[in-house]
Amino acid sequence: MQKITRDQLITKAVELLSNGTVSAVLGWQKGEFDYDITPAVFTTEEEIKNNFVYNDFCGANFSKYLVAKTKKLEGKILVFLKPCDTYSFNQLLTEHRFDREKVYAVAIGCEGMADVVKLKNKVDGIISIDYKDDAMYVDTLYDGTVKVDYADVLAERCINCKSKKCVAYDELMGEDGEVIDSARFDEVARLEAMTPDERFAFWQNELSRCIRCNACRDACPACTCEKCVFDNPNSGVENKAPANSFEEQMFHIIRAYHVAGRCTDCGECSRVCPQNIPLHLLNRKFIKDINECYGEYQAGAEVGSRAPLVDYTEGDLEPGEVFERGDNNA
Amino acid sequence: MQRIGVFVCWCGSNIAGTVDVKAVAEALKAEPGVVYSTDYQYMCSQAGQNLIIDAVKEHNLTGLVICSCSPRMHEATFRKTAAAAGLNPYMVEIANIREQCSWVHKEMPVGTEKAIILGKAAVAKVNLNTPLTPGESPVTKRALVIGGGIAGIQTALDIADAGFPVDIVETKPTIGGKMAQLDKTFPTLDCAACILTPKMVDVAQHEKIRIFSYSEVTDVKGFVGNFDVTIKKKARFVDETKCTGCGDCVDKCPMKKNPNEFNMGMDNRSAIYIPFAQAVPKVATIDAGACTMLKKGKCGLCSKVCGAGAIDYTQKDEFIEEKYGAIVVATGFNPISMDKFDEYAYNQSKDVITSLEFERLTNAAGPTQGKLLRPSDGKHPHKIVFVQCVGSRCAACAEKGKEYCSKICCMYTAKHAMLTRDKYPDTEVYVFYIDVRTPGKNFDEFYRRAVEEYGVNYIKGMVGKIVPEGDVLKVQASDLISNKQLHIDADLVVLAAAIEPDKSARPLATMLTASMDTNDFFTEAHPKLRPVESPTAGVFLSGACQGPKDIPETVSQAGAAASKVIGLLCKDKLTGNPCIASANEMMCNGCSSCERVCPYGAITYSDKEFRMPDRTTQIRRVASVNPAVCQGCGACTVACPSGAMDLRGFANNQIMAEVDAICK
Amino acid sequence: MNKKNLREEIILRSGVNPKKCMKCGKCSATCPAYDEMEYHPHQFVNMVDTGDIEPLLNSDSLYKCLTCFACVDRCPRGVEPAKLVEAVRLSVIRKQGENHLTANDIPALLDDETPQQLLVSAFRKYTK
Amino acid sequence: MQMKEYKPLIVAFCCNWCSYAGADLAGNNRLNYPADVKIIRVPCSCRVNPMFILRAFQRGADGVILCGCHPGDCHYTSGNYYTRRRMAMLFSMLDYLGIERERTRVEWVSAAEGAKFAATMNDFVAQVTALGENKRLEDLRCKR
Repeated sequence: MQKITRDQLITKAVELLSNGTVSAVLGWQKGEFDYDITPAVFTTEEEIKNNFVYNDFCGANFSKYLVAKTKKLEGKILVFLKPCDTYSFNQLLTEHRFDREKVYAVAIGCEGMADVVKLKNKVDGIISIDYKDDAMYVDTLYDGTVKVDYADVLAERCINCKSKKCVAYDELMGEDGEVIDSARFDEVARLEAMTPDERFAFWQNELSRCIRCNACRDACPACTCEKCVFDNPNSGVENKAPANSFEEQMFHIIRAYHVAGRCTDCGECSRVCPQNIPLHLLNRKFIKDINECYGEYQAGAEVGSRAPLVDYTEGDLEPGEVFERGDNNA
Repeated sequence: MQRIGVFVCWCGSNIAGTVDVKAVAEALKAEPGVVYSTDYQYMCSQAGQNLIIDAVKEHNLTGLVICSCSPRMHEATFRKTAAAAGLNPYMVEIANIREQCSWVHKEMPVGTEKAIILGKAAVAKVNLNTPLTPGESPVTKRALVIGGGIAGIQTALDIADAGFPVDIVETKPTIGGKMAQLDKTFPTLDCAACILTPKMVDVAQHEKIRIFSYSEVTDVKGFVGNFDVTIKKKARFVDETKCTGCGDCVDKCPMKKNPNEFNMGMDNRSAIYIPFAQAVPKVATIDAGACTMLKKGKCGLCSKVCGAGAIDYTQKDEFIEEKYGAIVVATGFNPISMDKFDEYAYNQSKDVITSLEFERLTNAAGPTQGKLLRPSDGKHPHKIVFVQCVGSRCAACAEKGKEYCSKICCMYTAKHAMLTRDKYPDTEVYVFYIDVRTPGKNFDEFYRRAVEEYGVNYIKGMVGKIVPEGDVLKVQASDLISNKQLHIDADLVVLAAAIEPDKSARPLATMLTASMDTNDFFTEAHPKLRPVESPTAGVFLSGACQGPKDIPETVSQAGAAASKVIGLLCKDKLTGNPCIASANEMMCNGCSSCERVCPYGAITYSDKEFRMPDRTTQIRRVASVNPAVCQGCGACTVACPSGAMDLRGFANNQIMAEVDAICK
Repeated sequence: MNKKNLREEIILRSGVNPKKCMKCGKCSATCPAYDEMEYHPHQFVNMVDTGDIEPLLNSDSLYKCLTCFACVDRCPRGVEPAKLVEAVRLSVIRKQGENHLTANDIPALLDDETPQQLLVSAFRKYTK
Repeated sequence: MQMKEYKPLIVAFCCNWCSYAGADLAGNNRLNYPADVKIIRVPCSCRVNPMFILRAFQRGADGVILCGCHPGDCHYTSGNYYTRRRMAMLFSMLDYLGIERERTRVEWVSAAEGAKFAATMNDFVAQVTALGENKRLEDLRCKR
């Protein structure tokens, strides 16, 4: 259950829109189903009042949308950012991906978002959801109303939330939190401790499900290239659809590598994956390696920081030594 | 589609001995784009080049693949050939089938198979080559010489005589280097000072030469023709422009007990000092670690006696920034430390000395005014043992000695032995040697004279240990020819210590991005054909910083380096390497990743307006590369997430094509 | 054992590469037992290298070497002559079936003070 | 039928200034190493995009080795420092996916180290030969 309510956000959006601070509002609207929330741009008070929604399924990270939207727009756009979104926001600013002057950012405290897959695993035939203080009450086709605890459907990325601190905003709604000493690397460490054969089997099982829908790339706030290498016939790795099994593999390695040092660990890739591949485990591996090899680094914690892969020290460890380090951990 | 010609060189039997060149030419005929393929004995010969030119004309070739020796050897040659045939020189690719194929593989089928694959990779690359035109950059017509020994002096004089301004940076208070410390020089026995000091005066008086003594280079930026160098002039607490070098301050200074570096610590100097009488610049320097005025604020005598008012206790290190077109490294050498050679008792007895100390002992300006006296008791030694190869040719322990031959020791030891016998015929002189190495004009004759005319005892064998006992040194050695172990009671032992590059060379090499070998000698661009150039363009090597050298060799290398520098400075513009990075603005995200990794600061960003497909305009921040500054490393191409940054001549798709051709 | 095999075996057993020798004679210069020896350290290296090992096998020099390792320490090329001397020595005293004593003879000769460890290492050294 | 002796396919990226020259020196000194090694010349080790390495594996390479100047000796001052980080991260990721870590290597070889170049290649070829064909990268997805 979110402490900030839909009504509060609508009031804020309408206020900023009507006093001319912003000319558009980036927000959420209902999709086909109650749990199926879609990002939308609102430009009138009426649209907002009719369609704007905010609930536990509003997990989408809006930072990325600013890249395209600020270019097209006259005036400012209002964006609502959850704490993890603020990191992406900063990272994009570091990379000069949008004009800060054209954005009015409102940071909102977050209680953690729900994972629709977890919910669907619990209940079938969801008609609508009522968000009460104690739990969500799901009206279903077959079993009547089912009570579901928020904790039981909390998304993985929110269970392992790295920070409830909002690192960028023009205005803050709700309470600012702290950076959390999370257990987000435990799963990576568990994989590292496996034998290579076990790891291989694990990833073979996961990646085999990939259908190359590109959702991970399209949702990722670090993937904002003007032209993606996978779409560029001159890049040498262009493949919009996989021609063979290996290219699948290439896609995920290259994508993870491209965002290494820039990924804020917002978890959008795993959220949007229709095949539920734990893609965040690839990104977290890079983050964990970077933290251990080159010192703690959180992309997006501040604007203008130097990403670890465009930096060096003379005493860096040798490529052959990353394994020894891993072995010690194991 | 390209029309590619493939030319397979036999290189006599160098390639044809292990690679079936005809089969290679035949196999490559089938590759896409290839319209002509042939083989020839020596492609690099005039006849071979003519063959290429004719083929280009006859078959309308647009690209060339030469299967031959390393591109490091003849890429430039074949690019010129292409230009002569009317092609863009960068439409040539070399498949290295000699150094990386025929010379490392023994069996014909293996070598042939690999040569074909290497050829295929080159063909795949040429298919994607585009004509490239080099950019131009201006040349700053001033040279920097780092090191003021005989190498630096000669280089500076030669460059300056050609009319270009030269700056010499020397860490010591005076130029002159090791040669200034020597007594006589082999094989003619000229007095070192008599031939060096006039040159030092020439340097001082040359209107084109500036001397930064007591200074060091702290930063080097830029590239050939355009180096930006920061020089630190260390505070010497004496105003160089006022000091007349009269020496009154030196006489009056009460702090007289400081080891005199110039005399290898065998006597003392005062805290304010002029290293030696002919020093250039002849200016006093205060040793800040020894001066009580600087340490405790008490004394100030030198300031009081200085008629010129040159003493300035408040002087600070000064940083000078200057632009240079070329840099010559002449950092020279030092004898290695004898601390690890316990067997020779260097640290136990004052009468075990190094050869450089011996030079000072026999030098008329040295601590004994040229009289050969034992450092311990000032008595005349009657039995002297010289030990050769101390620390040279020592492969057993890298911390102790050097694996290489120090080259100069055989000759100077012969000189020392001869001069000793000449001045003091009552002295017995023994030289223990492993080999006597005397290649050089009049060198062997010189050594033989020492033996035949002067009666020096040359003994084939090494000294095993030296034990000081009473006032003699018990020397135990082997005489391999007579198969005996010798025991000699010597009065003085002289160790021919190995030489090593100056310690300043390593950090300097890093600043210059010039490469070094494992012994910290600078690497030359080519060991035979480009011996005075560093692989880093615009950086030249002079003297012992490149390898052990005697004076005649050093001077000739100094002159050679100077002529290379003059050749560079004569040019008004340099044509750059066209294989540089460039950004595709349509794909650039403006993320600054490339800017952060560029070691040359060649990348800048600006906002540009773009017309979009939907007829709107967009302002985007995009990267651009300064072609005069970019050196073509390619760091930016990998840092770029979108692949907007690419490297001409080594483009993403070209390297991918090579990978594909090899992995096919 | 033929000449070549003996050379190989000594080189293998000692781990010494006599080709590294640059014939400077520092080993012999430093040797404290030089005057006692018929063949001196530098000669050992050279004779093993040339395969002229027979005279060494029959020479007392083998037992005059103190194994003080001065030559090993001082050799500028890391040849380690003392190890070579030891290897030649072993090829004399370690001949199969030519033990001076059999194991059964030992108990009678023991005195109570002899450390066990010495016996074990003696067996290790003198039998094959 | 006789089994054909397994010969691995090794792609070696060598920087122009040090390692490529080191490879040339190995040739000058006639120091043998297996013909399985095919060298691609790049201006600097930092020119090597991880995509090139993946591409080589994709096209059937059994091992990829990247050679550059020793850290601190880069012709371009800092190129190999970036290489060092990039490859450390890439190799760690490949290992994380269960791909044999012995198939990739970075080695610093100077222009003076012809012997080291040959020795490195001999060692790397032996190491990759022992692993056999590169199957894992190909197979990672396809077993259901």
